[in-house]
Amino acid sequence: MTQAKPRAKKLPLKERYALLTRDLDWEPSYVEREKLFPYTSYEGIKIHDWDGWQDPFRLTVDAYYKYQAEKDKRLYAVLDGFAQSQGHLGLADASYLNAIKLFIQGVTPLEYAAHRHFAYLARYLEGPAPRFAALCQSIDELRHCQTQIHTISNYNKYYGGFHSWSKMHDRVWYLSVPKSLFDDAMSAGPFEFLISISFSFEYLLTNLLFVPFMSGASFNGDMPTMSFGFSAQSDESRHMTLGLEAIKFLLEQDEGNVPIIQAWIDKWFWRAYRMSALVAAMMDYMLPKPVMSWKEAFELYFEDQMLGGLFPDLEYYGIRPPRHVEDAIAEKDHLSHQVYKILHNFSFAAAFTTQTPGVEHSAWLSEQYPGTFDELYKPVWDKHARTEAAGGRIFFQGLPQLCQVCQIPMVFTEPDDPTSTSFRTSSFRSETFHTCSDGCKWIFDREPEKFVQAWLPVHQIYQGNCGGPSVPEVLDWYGIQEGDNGEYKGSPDQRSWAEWHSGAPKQGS
Amino acid sequence: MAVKALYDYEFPSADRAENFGDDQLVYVHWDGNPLFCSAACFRVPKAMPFGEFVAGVVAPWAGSDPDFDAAAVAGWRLFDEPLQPADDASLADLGIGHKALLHFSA
Amino acid sequence: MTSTLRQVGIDIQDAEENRPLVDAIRADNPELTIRHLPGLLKLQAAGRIVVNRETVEAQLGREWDTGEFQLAIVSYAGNFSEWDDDQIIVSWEH
Amino acid sequence: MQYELRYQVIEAKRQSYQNVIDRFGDQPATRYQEATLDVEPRENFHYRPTWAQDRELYDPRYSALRLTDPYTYADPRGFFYTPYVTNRAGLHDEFGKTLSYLEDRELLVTLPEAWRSVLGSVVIPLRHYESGCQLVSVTGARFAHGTSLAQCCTFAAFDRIGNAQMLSRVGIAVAGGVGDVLTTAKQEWLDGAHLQPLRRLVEEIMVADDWAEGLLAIDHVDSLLFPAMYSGLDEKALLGGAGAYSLVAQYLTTWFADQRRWLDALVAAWRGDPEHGPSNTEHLDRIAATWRPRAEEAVGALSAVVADRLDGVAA
Repeated sequence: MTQAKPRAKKLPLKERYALLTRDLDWEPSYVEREKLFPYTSYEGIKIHDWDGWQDPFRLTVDAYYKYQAEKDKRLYAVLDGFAQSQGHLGLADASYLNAIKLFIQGVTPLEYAAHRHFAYLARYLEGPAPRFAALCQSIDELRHCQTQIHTISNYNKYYGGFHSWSKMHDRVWYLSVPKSLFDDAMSAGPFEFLISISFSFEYLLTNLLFVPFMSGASFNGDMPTMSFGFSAQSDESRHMTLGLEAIKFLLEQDEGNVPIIQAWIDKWFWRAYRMSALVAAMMDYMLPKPVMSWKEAFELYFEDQMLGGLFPDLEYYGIRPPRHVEDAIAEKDHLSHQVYKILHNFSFAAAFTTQTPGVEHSAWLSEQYPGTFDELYKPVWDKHARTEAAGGRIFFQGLPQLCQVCQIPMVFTEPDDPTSTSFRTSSFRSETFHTCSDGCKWIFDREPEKFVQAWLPVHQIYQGNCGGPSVPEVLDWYGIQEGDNGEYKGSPDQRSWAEWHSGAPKQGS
Repeated sequence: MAVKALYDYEFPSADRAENFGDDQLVYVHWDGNPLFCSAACFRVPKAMPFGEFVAGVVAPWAGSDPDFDAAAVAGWRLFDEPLQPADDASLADLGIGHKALLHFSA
Repeated sequence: MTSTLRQVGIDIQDAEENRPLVDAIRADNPELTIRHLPGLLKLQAAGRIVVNRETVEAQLGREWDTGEFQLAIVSYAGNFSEWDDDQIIVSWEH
Repeated sequence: MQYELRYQVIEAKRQSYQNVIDRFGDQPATRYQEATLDVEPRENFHYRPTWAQDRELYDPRYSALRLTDPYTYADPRGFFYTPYVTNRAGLHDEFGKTLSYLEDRELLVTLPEAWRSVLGSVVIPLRHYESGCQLVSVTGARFAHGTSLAQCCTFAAFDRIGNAQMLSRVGIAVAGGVGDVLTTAKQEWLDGAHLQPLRRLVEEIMVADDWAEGLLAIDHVDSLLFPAMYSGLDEKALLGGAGAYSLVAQYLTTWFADQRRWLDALVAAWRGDPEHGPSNTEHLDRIAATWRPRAEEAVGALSAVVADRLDGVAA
């Protein structure tokens, strides 16, 4: 809050901020600058004036502590209240928690990875202003990781699938999708990391991924997740600003940076978009009370805000919309259905359960996807439903072919033919590599030396590196416990939920 | 284009053929069947006869579709090329190498 | 498309304590549209949205630091083209 | 009543995450434990870093100092993000109030000349030292092996920028609300003969390859500098009409006591490690032998100037 009594001399916010942050820096004279900042030249980016970096937020350390402590006070009050009142019983349905399982296994570790690698930027970027912004983001990301662990800790006590999220992120097949994306970004140089995570992930896609998801949490009675989500998003606004400032700064510094940045936008849009497919499946299939379809979120948050708003702004610098964006648009009617099919096929080997959409859910999907659901996807769900009505459950009795880049099973179809699976191959050092799309193939062909290293879970199982050759051995190595996996109906979570809500007489019984 | 790195960035492929000894990976895709989300990946001996591969490897997988009819399997393709496999020819003889993609319809 | 016509947006958490802030933004941006999503208010306007400290203070009945905006915001679309002691402006720049 | 209430409480199926249960048994865990243990990825990294040869993205080999299991080390303060920012919000709030009090009464502007000189040419320039320490600490935030260590480094890095800002705000207050004193202090940092040993030292530490060696080298400086410049000047300040300095310096003293807690525990863990203890001890001794004399020289040069300027001012 501002001072009640205005002082005679008060530095304006901008000037004061500069004195408290970037003025702390000095030009070293006892060691070579290249030795102090060894990583800022090999990517080919040229920076002529680090002082050209703008700091829109102007957050000093004391203000940071004050606001963040206040945010956390509010958040943990919600968590404590929810736990004390056994708030989990008020969820829309226990099946909702499958989305949260995927979240803690897939997203929470990414927050942690971001925490660690923004520390790398906070050390190695040459300008003091971006270094400080990166430092703030680094510690924020630790906050996000830890608030998520604490939020979900309460669910972990009563439901399966949450208990081994960290180990699972290192080992389980579907989690290599997000893990490999961050490993890709972290193993690149500092500028590519900045464009991949700060710009392509935080600015371009974070709204699409998190905001509708948090609204979904709210709608399904998950107040803790909504609270940490929105609370984290308020930090994300700062991170988005860092991403936007980073790209503008790099583009303004040197003409030669433009094609490099464009190629990174092309790569990282597709990489992040592919990973977001897991969120698409979550939004359309895992929320008992869906709040917004993937397609609608994609149109609102990506097509309207990014393609309609941001990219015309970047055109000024010579930047065009990401390569392959047309394919993403063409996929918006298909993505969630195809990806949930993977999860449904393979949930016997996952730390969550799946179920065939019921009548009401199908009706909602038909309404949201009038051009595609009834024709292409509903018939398959109907076939599953028929098998299940006869007491069966169809799983994929084997292991899937994975894309060498995004590591998602090769489910995606041709942009112009949704009945034909899209297969792309590349040859490198006389070895064949398979990719799921033009986007992933383009990424592979650009840096084959990198992507041949991919730790592809299916191939690792076949090499004998995942606990043993049989499914039970692999599941054990994954840390999956009895009942975490498979079909939701009849699962321990579902049975507990039914028992807890059976309305058994409590008084005088 | 090469990866930009501070040193000579060369690493062996994680799934190179030599890691699988006398075996290799083969992918099999059932064209036009949306029940299976993707092609399947199998580790099989290079010397395995094609007939045994179909009966012992492909059929048990495809059989999880209740409508699967082993007798109806036809239209084999290796990548995009038609393939007329003799049951006793080995995968290697048929030119089905490491990480080859086979298609069939049924 | 010209820059002034493109939509910018601010998403604010739907909470009692944020109401005066939303009222202030509404007062200073007559073209503003507000969409309710669970837990969230999605504020959108063509070209720019401005948040004035004085208007917020008038709504709140207390002093308000523009930094406090960070406690309310969930997300935004656009660019913070100004963030000083008195004003926050979200707009597209080019 | 009580019986009925208990009946309605649902029994937990497990008390904590599996990794915590594996370590301590199935019992309620602290938030620190759940937020810290086994969070850093351990295996199956996809690609090798383009910026470091022969290293994985997370790798114990980023330092010669090792722990067999990094989670045998726990921050004695129990800091994860929330208690950390809550604690520091308090520290900085108190500091801000103190500073406002001093500014409102112009108690820093009216310091005795000798003290103004000490602040302007010795103490305020240390904001640059703090900034250098931040770079060193944040290297550990990236490269330390194990979340238990890395998060301490993260907090330390943020602390150092906080210290730098506290010193800067004192500098602004001494100048009566403008940046003049900061400008001259920076000149001293760059050119003042008495500050060059320290600046050279911190620059050399900033380029240390081993993050832990950098952190410990800084600690050798800190453990001389903080007593000499903050707590150590307290009595002189109070007697010499510079109570205002004592009031602001106490916050740096408080911080340093806090910093000692996690770092001393970490050094003890390194020395006592069942597998790496002997080799760690060797490295720790080598680090001390390398940097301690340099630290003594650098801090000695500052103490000499302080003594000279304050000679005759205080009793």
